[in-house]
Formats: sequence, structure tokens, C-alpha cells
Amino acid sequence: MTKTTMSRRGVLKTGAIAGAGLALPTYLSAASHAGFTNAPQGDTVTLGFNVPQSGPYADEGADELRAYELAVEHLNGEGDGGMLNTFSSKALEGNGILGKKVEYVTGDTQTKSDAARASAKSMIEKDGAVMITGGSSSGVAIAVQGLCQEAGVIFMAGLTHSNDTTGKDKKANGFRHFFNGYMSGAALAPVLESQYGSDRKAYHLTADYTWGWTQQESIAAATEALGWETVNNVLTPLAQTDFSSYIAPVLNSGADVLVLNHYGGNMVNSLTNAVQFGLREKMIDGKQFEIVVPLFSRLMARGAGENIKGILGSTNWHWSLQDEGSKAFVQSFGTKYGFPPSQAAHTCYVQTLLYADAVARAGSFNPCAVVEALEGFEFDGLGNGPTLYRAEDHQCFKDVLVVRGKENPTSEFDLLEVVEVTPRAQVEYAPDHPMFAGGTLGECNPGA
Amino acid sequence: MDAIILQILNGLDKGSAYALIALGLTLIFGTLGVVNFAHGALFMIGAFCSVTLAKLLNLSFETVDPTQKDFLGNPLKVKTPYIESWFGPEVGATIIDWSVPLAILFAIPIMLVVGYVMERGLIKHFYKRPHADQILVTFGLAIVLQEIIKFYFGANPIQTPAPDALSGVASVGGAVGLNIAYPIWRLCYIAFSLLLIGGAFAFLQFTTFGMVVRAGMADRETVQLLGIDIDRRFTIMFGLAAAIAGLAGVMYGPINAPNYHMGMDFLVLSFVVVVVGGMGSLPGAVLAGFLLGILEAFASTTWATTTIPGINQIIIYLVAIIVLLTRPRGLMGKKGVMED
Amino acid sequence: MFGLTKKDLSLLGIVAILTMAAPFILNPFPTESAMAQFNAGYPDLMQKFVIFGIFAIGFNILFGLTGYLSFGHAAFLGVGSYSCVWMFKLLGYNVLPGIALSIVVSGLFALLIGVITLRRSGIYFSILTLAFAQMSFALAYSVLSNPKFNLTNGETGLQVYADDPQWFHSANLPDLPHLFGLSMRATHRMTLGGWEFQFNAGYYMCAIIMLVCFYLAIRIFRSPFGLMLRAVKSNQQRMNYTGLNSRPYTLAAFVISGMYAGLAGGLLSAVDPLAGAERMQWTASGEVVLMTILGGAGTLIGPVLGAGLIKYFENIFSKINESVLHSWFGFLPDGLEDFVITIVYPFVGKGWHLTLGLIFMLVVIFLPGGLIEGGQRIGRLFRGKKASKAGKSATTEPAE
Amino acid sequence: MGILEVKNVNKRFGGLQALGDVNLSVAENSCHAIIGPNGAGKSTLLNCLVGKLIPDTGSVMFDGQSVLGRKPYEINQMGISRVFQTPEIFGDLTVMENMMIACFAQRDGAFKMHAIGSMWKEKDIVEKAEHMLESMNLAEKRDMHTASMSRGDKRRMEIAMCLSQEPRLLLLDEPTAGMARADTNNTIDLLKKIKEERDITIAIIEHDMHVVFSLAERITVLAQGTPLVEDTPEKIKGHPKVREAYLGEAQVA
Repeated sequence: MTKTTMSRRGVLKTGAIAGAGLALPTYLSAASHAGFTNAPQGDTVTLGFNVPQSGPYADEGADELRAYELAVEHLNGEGDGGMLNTFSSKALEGNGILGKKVEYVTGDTQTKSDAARASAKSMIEKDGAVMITGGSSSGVAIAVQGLCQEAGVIFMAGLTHSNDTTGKDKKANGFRHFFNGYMSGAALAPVLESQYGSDRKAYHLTADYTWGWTQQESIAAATEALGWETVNNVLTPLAQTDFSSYIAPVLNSGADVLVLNHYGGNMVNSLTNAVQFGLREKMIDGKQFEIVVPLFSRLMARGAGENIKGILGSTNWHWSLQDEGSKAFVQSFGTKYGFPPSQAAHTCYVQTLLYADAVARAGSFNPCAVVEALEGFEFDGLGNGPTLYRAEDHQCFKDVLVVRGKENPTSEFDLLEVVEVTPRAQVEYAPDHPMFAGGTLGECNPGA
Repeated sequence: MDAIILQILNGLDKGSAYALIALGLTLIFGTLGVVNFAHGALFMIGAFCSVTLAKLLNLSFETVDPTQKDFLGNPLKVKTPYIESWFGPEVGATIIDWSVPLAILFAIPIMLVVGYVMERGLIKHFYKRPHADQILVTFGLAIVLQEIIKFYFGANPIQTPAPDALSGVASVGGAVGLNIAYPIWRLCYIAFSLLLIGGAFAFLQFTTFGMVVRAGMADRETVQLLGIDIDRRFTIMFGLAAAIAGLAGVMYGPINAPNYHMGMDFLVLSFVVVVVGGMGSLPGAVLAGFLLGILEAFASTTWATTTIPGINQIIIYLVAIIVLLTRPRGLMGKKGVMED
Repeated sequence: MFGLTKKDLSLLGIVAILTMAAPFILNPFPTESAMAQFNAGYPDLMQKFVIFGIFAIGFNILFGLTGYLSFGHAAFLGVGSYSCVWMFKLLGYNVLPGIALSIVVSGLFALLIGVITLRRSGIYFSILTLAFAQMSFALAYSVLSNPKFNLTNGETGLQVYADDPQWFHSANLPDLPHLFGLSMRATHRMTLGGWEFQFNAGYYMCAIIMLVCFYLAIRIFRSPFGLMLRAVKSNQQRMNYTGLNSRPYTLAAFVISGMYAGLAGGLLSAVDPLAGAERMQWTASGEVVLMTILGGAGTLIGPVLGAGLIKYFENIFSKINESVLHSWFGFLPDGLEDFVITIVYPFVGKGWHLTLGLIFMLVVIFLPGGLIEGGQRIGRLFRGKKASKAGKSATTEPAE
Repeated sequence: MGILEVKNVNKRFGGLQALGDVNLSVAENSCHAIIGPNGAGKSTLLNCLVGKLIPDTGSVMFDGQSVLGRKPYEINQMGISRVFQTPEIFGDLTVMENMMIACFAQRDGAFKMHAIGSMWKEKDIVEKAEHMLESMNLAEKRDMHTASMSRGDKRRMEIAMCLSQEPRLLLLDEPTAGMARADTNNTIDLLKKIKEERDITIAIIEHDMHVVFSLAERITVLAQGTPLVEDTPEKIKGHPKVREAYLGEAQVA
């Protein structure tokens, strides 16, 4: 694909036109000598942490930022080293990245594509960031990923669950460690079958935007494969706060499972409303009515309070995991901040380490070298078991957790219990799976 | 049939919140002539009164339990609310359980003070300024208030559950052969709103204070000529309007967990409600609140969304546009209000 | 010259010089200094300054002149953005057709909405525009992005995909928005001592367009039409009884300001080819209201200043995080350092909305004429007694 | 045939008969006063003439054309200008700008998109406005904001704006209400001067008998929404019915 990248000569040529047109002195930027955007100068390297600091996902953003700060500490050889000690790759030595001390800039995405791109651009254009990471929603992640592709820096996605991020909107410069809607469906389905049987009628309430649709599609496909029937799928406005008028019809629909394809505030409210309407106490044809929330987040679970108890869902990672990597991470995060990290914090921490490691192994900050180092990279010791960064779509393949809201939490953090660790083989799919079709990675773009 | 009645109940429920906020907005507008964009923020502050009370009741001391471990492997610190140690675990737990109804008592004085301070400190200086300025300054105030709340309580919603006794579902209409299960707290909310609305109307209708205020709404100058200090009363009305919004917020907590932007979520809608009802008309505000609530409930049904895709997203605005264009003064608006 | 008075011409001249020299002016601090944090002279922010300047200039033609407070102008911005990206998808990355279409489409959209909403005035008008904008947002975010009829691409935002037709695209053209081959991203970096300055093609295109818009706005302000718009704000009753039909005047102002908004939206897409639905949300409309009031509604330059201030806050002020504060106040003794940071922290970084809200309130309360009025007041202080005396007799004669 | 012909006009507000069978004929180039006690329907009648209210029945013809159903600005463009009881002018604009608006309205009609040229380059408008200000003794206040003018100046400003439109009929709604004696006399002199200088019909609604008898050539007395009598000032002065219904009260006031 020549279309998605811009030849370096083209930039220089158009630059010359601009210079002549505006009669300004033409200096070639220092960066273009190195052959890629924002090649680190001196003995430091700048990373850009672009997270929601205002708006409804500000709490997730704050947790992500904590994880980033921790990762920077560990990369620079401060603190206890966290998962650096358990990471299967030993290229990182705790002396920064390639001997350059890691510095960072932060920005506020406001959970808006525009604001997120503006913030990322300022990091690239002003602060000289060579990698951008973060985000707590798919729209933002996709928007920033596209930007990084055009600008020629690496994007390490934070919390983004939509299939599109590594499906129709995948980009060569973008990488996602977090799991996605398809994986949620694939991981949940067997557990749903074993817990609730194969003869169920599901009613979907779906947030009426891209993420909601792909999520619903994935779950419906996975459950229908079990023999479940999808009775209805109702789209709810994003701005909805009271879901009572969507919940009420569920009672008479004959359905015996309610699937809430909601996230964030939507999820808290729809779940709260569903519980209020007594859905969980209902018996339909001798079967206990059940509610499923495919994507769980512990921070959101806290917002839902009591209502979360006994509800099944999936999550990327949970602090109660007992592998060495998770334990090391929880230990150093908990010691520093006094509470356990969220899955958003985990994925952001891991992404930072993975980037640094790829640079170290490649021996260069050049995005194309980083892409090459990450593509097809197999690693372990970062909390999700053996993991593969697949070359075809830059999606990580690893175990997925099926969790349930805990009935008797021992603390305010102890809200979810792991029901099953679904093995990686079960959530894998072909790169050209129809739910992910449509996009192309293109070629890596080193920028300037 | 059951489904229709369910949606009517849902509509009444939603409409209750709209009506209460719109009622306060209209009171403020009618008495003080001020368009208050910070009214949604008052609703939110009310809800956070109950969050605060719950936090206060849950103030705890810590004891170390060596038999249990926390997530870092250190001995677990067990928290016991003071209130449980003072009144015994059972009474204490009951008090905590009933924190939302208790918050009503807690919120009334707070909201009155908040309203009073807002009126004396800020709004007072805007009586003579254009409506646009009033909108702008209160819009700024709304931003400031919500950011303050966010700073102290975070961005994620915080649950304020209803007492156990009121949190199940009740069967409604069994006597007339209907089988409808509806959450008890939502029924409480409707009843509470009707009570509050009735109370507000009775207060304006039957007390001397209310009569003076109504006279003042109709003709401020004449009332002042009679030597009555109408400003003082209007200030109190502002406090009352704030209290109504606040109580609506307290009671709304168990329905949807309060978060910092709930005020803005309701603000736009309640302004639409006020305008549809007719600027300055109290019955209009209440009527429009319930009407739009019910319409919104029905627009969310599968039948409606399959007939016109996306109707649930736009119904309220659509109705507002149609009403304003066909009945320019709203459903029950008076002539000459806000027409310049 | 240009049909302007000397005063207006010098205003235009100053604005022209400021925008052309912006890369220098906005980068006053050396790159390696601690204050470099406050540099705003990078392409994206400079583009935002002038684009939102255009938006605010247009909004001011409606609000500043006629007094009609629209809470729905973001809808036009969004429509403009979508139109422009659609041109990219269909025709190719040249920005001209996109910008042209964005002006046309938003003008038509404004005409449609204006005909309906201008039947009412005052707060009714505000609520009606708000309702239309919220409807547009809701539709763009979800309904209009369904796979069968995907007009907006919803949450992700409308963007160009590899399989889009792009009929006039050819291999020797940049794969990014360009003006006859000149990429909007083309940037020159100039290093002078410790300073680095960036000259960006997209910025200069937007800046020139903004100057044209600013010039047109001056002409409108000084024209008979502008006079009529001010008459609308001042006294509609007198206007009607002077034989003037205020409706077409306000409608024309509404459409013009809608076209300005559409142009701004088109330019946003032109410098960054992704159009998100959040651009249409009512809070985005609120933002342009804030810009205009903050700078000074009804003044020529005020809205541009307001736009700059808010974008500066959003992009620079919001980046002051705790570690930055620690580096600033590190010289203080520990206890005092923590205390100062505790005081300052809620207002900077992620608390920038709070500071913005407070500043906005203060401006509305004490400076109804916005920052421009503030500047004038300070200017008057310095000009001394004589001037203030003259000003007094001219403006504050008793009414009765 | 008068320039303004009002025939059988009726207007009810709910149960209140505001106007009952009003017939009125104003002769061209005359000065016609309409007087009557409070609540007699004077203002209602005026509002029916300028398009603010639409009569339930009857007709209002101006120069052979019906004004009914037309908007105020259309009626103004037909040649009827109205001066309000409390001066309605563009308060936040300057005296000159006020004047120019009226001149533009007269030259360009109800709407003209004239958005690019400078208003100060419209030489004919500027000259006319300046001339008008001269003749009304407002020239030295040219750049003053009208909101800060005295009541008398505001009144003169408003009349000047109306006159610059070269109306054929000037409607005055209690032009001296709330004015000091000196201001009132000035206004009377002003209106007399106007009457002398140009071909214009003036219809005036007034409470102040001094004003009415100084200016009017014919007087219609309105009571309870119906014309009581119509005659010359001399006849009206001595009319017993009028004395009974009106003048007694007015002299007290």
C-alpha cells in the first residue's frame, strides 16, 4: 500500500514549496536527519501519556497515569523494578531506554477524539514525544492511532475494547495489548454454557455507537453458537441515564438472560436499573433470570456497588491473579499508592514496558524498527501468561479472564472473583475474521 | 396493557425529576426573573448531600485483624463505623441503611443555605442585567460547582442505595387484574415528587407568604408600594427552589448512582421542559415534565424505535421544537414573558 | 485601503502581523528551559487558535451584533467537518473542494435551522438552537453511522479509508490533506540559539483564511447591514416601526455565522482529516459562547482573543501535572512546598475546567465587555485624567 | 375621502369591548387629535392602525389601501410612522446611527443585503441624516449614545427619525406624556414647525388639552371604545357632552 504512507521525498518537496511560497528561511529539521519523527536528542527520551483527566473516565485515566509513572520509575531503575523482574525478555537494564533516561509528558483526552488528537499532536509537535500511549475508550484510541500513523510515531493503545482498533481501523504504527469484544464473547460463551445451560433466550441492551455494536455482534455470535436464542437487541442512546424504559420490556419478552453491552456510566446505570426491577429474582420457565455484563472494569464495578454481585463478565486482568508477574506488579503499585491497580493500569504499564523492550531489542527508536521488533513477539511474565503480539493485526493474544461480582467482598477493592482463565487458544481468531475485516495495516511510517 | 402501564410509570418516574427541577427553575424565573443555568448543579449537590451523609455515617476507625490479609499480604485493617460502635452493630447498620431518607433532613438546611448564599452572593447582582448575562454567569457557576464536586468525589458514580425495606419490587394493580412488578423506591419517588409539588402549590396558594409572592410575581412594583419587602421573600423563594431541586437529587440517588455531571445531564432537558410548559407557568412546568417523561418512555419502546430509528434519541427535542413553533408560548405560558 | 478606515486598517494590520509572526511570538521560551512548557508555537495549537478564531468571529456576527444567543453553533462546525472529509473520501485530499463544500453545506443547514428557530427570540431561541444541535449530535453519533447508511462513522469519527474512491487522487500527491501538493503537515523547523520555531503550511493557510474572515467581519460590522444587526439587538420594536423587517436580517446573520462555523469545521478537517461527532455536542457550542464572551462580544478582536485563551488553557494549562508543580516549587522548604502545591493543584492540570469556569464568571460579573473592556479600562487608567474626563462627559450624562 | 379611513372597527378582548364601531376619517395634510379618558380605547385604536393588533371586524384604509393583516414594517413602508408614548429609539447606538437607520429604511425598504460597503460611504444617507440632525438641533449630540440623552432629546430624536422617513401620516402616541412644561412647549413648537414645513398628516393621541388645542385642526372624542363626537377644536371646547364625559376630569388632572 503506497497510499497510507507518505514518501520522504514528498515531504521535502512540498516543504520546499511551502518555504519558497512564504519566503521563509528553509532549515531542515534535526529530526529528518535521523530519518524518523522526534528522534530522541541528548540523553533523554520523551514518552507521551495521553489519558482522560477530565470527563466521565477521569478515574480510569488517573489510574492509568499512576501506572505510567510507575513504569517510568522502573525503566529508569528506580523502585523495586516491578514486572521488569518477571518479564521474559531481559533486554531492559533499568537504565532508561537504550541508556536514555525516560521522561514523559501528560495530556488530557477528555474522552473526545478531537481533544485527544490535539493533545497527542502537542506531544508530538511540541514535546517531541516518540511514542504515544493511553486512552480509555475505543473512539479515542482509534482516532489517536490514526494520528500516530500519519505523524510517524508509535501508538501503544491503553484501554480499548472495540474490535475495530485492531480490525477495520488497524494501523501499522499502532499496537493493542488489551483484549477485544470478540475475545470477550469467545471467553464468556463456554462459561455461560456451563453456568446457565445451552437453552437460553438472551435480550441485548446495546449502547448505540460503534463499540456497543461490535460488542453485541461478538457476544450474540458466540452465544448463538452455543444454541442460545437472541430474542431482541435494543439500542440505547449514549446519553441515557435512566434505563427503566428499556428494562421494563425485558420482563415480558420471554427472555431469561439480559446482556448489557454497556460500559462506564451507562453500565453502572443500566445494571442498577435492571437489579431495581427485580430481574435477578425472576424465574422464567423454571430458569433463574441472569444478567451478563461482557466487559467488566473494577472501577466501574465499584460504581455499581452491590448490584454487581454474582454477575458474570470478562476482564483483561485482575489484581488477585497469582502468577509472579501480577504479584510483582500489585506489590509495587500497592506499595506506592496504597491500593491495587485496575486492569486499565495494568495494560498501560505493560504497554510501556513492551515498547521500551522493543526499542531495546531493536537498538533503535525508529518506529519501523520498533514495529519489526514487536510483530510476532512472544513473551511471558507480564500477568497474562504466554502472550503473542500478532504480526498481522498488532493484537495481543493471551488468556482472558472470566470474572464474577464477588458475593462477600473482604475490602473495597475485592469486588471481582476470577471464575475461569480462558486459555489463549480459545480466544484466537483468523486475522481475516469477518468481524475484523475491512482494514489494512499499511506500512509502518517513520515520519519525517 | 401491562407494558403500557409500566411505561407510564417509567414516564411518571422520569417526569417527576424533570417536573421538580423545572418547578424550581420556574419559581426562580417567576419571582426573580432570573434564568438559572446552575439549577441542574443544585440537583446534583442535593444528590451529593446524601453521598456526604453516607460517608459521614460510615466514618470508621480501623482495627488490625491479624487473621486476615490485605492484597499486599499485610494484616488486614478492619473498618468499623463509629456509629456502629456507639449504637451497637444492629442499630448502627440500620441507621446507615436508611441514610438516603435521613439525607432528606440533612439536605434541607444545606440546600436552603446554598440557595440563600447563591442568591445573595451572585444572582442578586444580575436582576438588572440582560437574560443572556444571567444565563452565562449561572452557566459558569454550574461548571465551577461540578468541577468542585468532581475534585472531592471523583468522576465515577457513587452508589447511594435505598434502604433494604424499600429496595425490592412491589406488585402494582393486582386488584384490577394487572400483574405489574415495579421497584418500590421508584414508586416512592413518584409519591414524594407529587407530595413536594402539591406542597409547593399549597404553600403558594394558602399561606400569606405564598400569596405575597404570587402577587409579587404578577406585579412586583405594586406589592413594593404596599410596603412589603418583596426582595426578602424572593430570596427565601430562591432557597426553597434550591431545596426542591436538592431533594429531587437526594431521592434520585438510589435510582441512578450520583455522579458529578448528572446536573448538566438534567439541565438541558429541564430547560426544554420549562420552555415547553411555558416560561413562568408553574402548572405548565409540572405538566410538561410529566408529559415529556411519558413521551420519552414510549419513544424508547421497541415498537417506536423500529418504526422511526433513533426516535428515542431525539424525541424530547423534537417535541420541544414542535410545541414552540405551534404554541409559541409553550403549553401554558403567559403572554409577555421573556419575549424581548 | 481595502475600503477600511485608518483605525480598522491598523487593527487588521496588527492582527495580520501577529498571525504571521505567531510561530515566533508564541514560542518565547528556549526549548530546553523550564518555561518551555508554556510555549504554544507548535502547529496544532496555532491552527486551533486561528480556526477557533474564525468560529468565534462568525459567532460574534450573530451574538455580538444581534444579541441572539445560539447554543447550537457547534452543529454547523460539525456539518462543515463532515462535508470536508466526505470530499476527501470522494475526490481526494485537495482541501479546496472540501472547504468550499463545508461552507455551502453549513450555510444551507443554517438556513434550514434559522428559518425555524428565528421565529422565536430570547431564551426560546437559545433553547431551540440547543435542541437542534443536540438532535444533530445524537443522530451523528449513532443513527447516521449505522452500517447501512454510514454518513458520520459515529464514535470513531469520519475518516478516509484505503478503499474510498478518491477519484482525483494520484500517486504523486501526498496522502494527507494538501493544497495542490503542498501538504498541510509540511513544517519547517528553524533553530536559533536555544529556540526552535515551527512554520507549518496548514497553519499559514488557516491564518490567511482567518485574516480574510476577519477582514470580511470588519466590513460587515461597518456596513449598513451591520448597522441593522445592531439595531436588532438594540430595539426590535423601533426597528419594525421604522419599516425594517428584522427577520431576514437576523436570518442572514445566522446563515453567515453558520457559514463561518462551517468553514472553521472544514479547516479542522483540512489540517487533520478526522471528524468526530463530539464537535457537535452542546458543550462545544457552549465553548464558542465562552470564547466570545471572554474576549468581548460585539468587539472585532475580542472573540479571537477569547478563542486563543480557551485553547491555550485546554492545551497548555491542562498539562501542568503534579510533577511539574513539584519541579516549580522545589526551591521552597518541604512543608511550604506541599502546602503551596495543595493550594494550586485543584486549579491547574486536570482542574483547568474549574479555573476556566471561575475566570468566565469573573469576566461576566465584572467585565461584561470581556477582556477587551478590561484592556480598555487599564488603558484609560494610564491615559490619565484628561482622557477620562472627556470620556465621562460623552458617555455618562444623566438619563433624565 | 381622507388619507386614513377607519370604518366600523370592532375589537374585543375576551368579554371587554375595547372598540365598538369606530369610524374615523383623517383628512390629508390635517392635524387630527384623538382624545378620551383612560380606557377609552385610544391605544387599541392606534395599535389597529399600525398592525400591532388586528380588528375583529371593520376596515382600515390608508390612501385607498387596506392595512389590515399587514405587518408593522409593511405599514410603515406604506407611509405611516409612529411615535411611541415612551420614546422607542436604539439606545446603545449613537444619535447619528439612529438617524441613519431610519434613512436607510426609507431608501432601501424593509430589507436589503448591503453587507460589504461601509455605511459611512453612503453619501446620500450621511448627508440626509446630518441635515435632519441639524434641523432638529441634535447635531452637536451626533456621537452620543441615545440612551444617555434627556427625555426631551429622546423624543426629538424619535420624531426626527420618523420624519426622515418622509411619512405621509405621522402617528403620535401621547408625545408629551411625563414631560415638563418647557419640554412640552418645545415639542408643540416642533410639531407646529413640522406641520408648516412639509406636507404631512398628523394624527395625535393626547391627554394634555393644552397640546391638543394648540395643534389639532379636528378632534375626535373617544369614550368607552366609541367615538362620541368629531369636530373642530372650538366646537369641541364648548360641547356639553364632551365636558361631561371628559374635560371636567382632564382639567382636574
